[in-house]
Amino acid sequence: MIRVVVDREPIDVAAELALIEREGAGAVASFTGLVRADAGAEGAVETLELEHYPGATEAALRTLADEAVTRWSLAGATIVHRVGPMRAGERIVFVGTAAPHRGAALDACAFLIDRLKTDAPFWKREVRGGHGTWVEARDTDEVAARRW
Amino acid sequence: MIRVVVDREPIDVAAELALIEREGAGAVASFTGLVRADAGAEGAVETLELEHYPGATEAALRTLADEAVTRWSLAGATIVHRVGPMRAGERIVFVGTAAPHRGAALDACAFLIDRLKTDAPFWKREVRGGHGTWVEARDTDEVAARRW
Amino acid sequence: MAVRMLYFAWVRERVGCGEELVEPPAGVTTVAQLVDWLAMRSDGHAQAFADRGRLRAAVDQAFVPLDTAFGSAGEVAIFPPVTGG
Amino acid sequence: MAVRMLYFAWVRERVGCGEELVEPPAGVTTVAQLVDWLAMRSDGHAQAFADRGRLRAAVDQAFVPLDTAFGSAGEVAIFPPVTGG
Repeated sequence: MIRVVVDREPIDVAAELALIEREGAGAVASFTGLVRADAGAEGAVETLELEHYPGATEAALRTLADEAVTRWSLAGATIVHRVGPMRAGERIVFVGTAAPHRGAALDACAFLIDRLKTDAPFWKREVRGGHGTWVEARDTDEVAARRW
Repeated sequence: MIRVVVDREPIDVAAELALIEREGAGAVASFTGLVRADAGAEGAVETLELEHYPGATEAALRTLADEAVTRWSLAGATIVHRVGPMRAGERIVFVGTAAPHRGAALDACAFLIDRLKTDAPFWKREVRGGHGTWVEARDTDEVAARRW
Repeated sequence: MAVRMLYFAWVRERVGCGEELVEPPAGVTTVAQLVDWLAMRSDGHAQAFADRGRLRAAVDQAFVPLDTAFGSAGEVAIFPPVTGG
Repeated sequence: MAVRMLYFAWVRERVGCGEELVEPPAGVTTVAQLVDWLAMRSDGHAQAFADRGRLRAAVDQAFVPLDTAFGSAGEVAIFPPVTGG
């Protein structure tokens, strides 16, 4: 099973896990990225806005999921990414993987989130104190993506 | 938050994830181990039975969770292990970790499930075709646990 | 031949629109040349494309380096480094 | 001094019980010696403890090598390598 969703609606992690557990594999790994409410120098994030490149986004995520399924012989791979405005504590992204053994599920899950960060056309804008700032890409993300 | 549960009841993954997401961290990783229904030479597993060492089990899991929280500065770590009889597709174990960044959450999650496999007193018995067999420990689990 | 340009994030904000149809002249063959040519359209375009090192591109939805020839592509996108996940 | 023995998994099945109170003689100081001494109690004990390489132990709930002295421990557990998770 490969499942790729890009949607403005909140991510239902329980439903996503139930779907991937249904593949009958022994190991399921997941990663969820959430809007942090960390108080930086400019105050806490009130809203996070996710812009994306419709069409290209889904294609990029599907390519990543295909690669993971082939490389780790996964029983299933799910990528759900939210777009539009969201608030602190809400889920931005969910990655789920299912495999016969834990090593494959865990590695594939880490691979998917690492590569999603550099290979999929999403852009984050943080609103703090009524003022919006585009999030800068981090060099550490490039390093993490290249290790695979 | 450190949460360690050893229980005969089914594991509620949605409730566990909701608890650990509430820590306010940006990254949550999870691993779920399930009873595989794989048809081996002796047929499919009908029932899996988990025996444990009450008291020592909880202490071992808490030690692992403490170590993970310290080593990766986690916002939260959850280990839930089911004991008693369970059927194919049911959850055996859930590990959840929360951290400010994904690397810490993912590594700590892998650490916890790897070390749980060798450091916590659980024993699995598979029933196939009405015949029970104690599962043998695997050398690969020792290797996986030692890499941390 | 007409090319559909797409802009995202702060590139979109500086250009002032997310999408426009352009007809680059014959000598403009790579994405980098396309960006040079577009930068002359307005102050907003010039600002958006000022720092070439912070621009990324996709030709017909596939990520490419800026020195790629866009050939007969129908869609070229210009945007900052991605920050999803 | 009385020691509470605990057995798990196939060790428990072969011994025939999960728990027993024993009073080892003065010369028995390590877990390995305790296992040697217990093996004489019944055929089940002998079978359970036949393959020393497949036995693991805990003294007062802490995992230890078999050559560990159990001292004044109140609880000693003998079991196969663990297989949880």
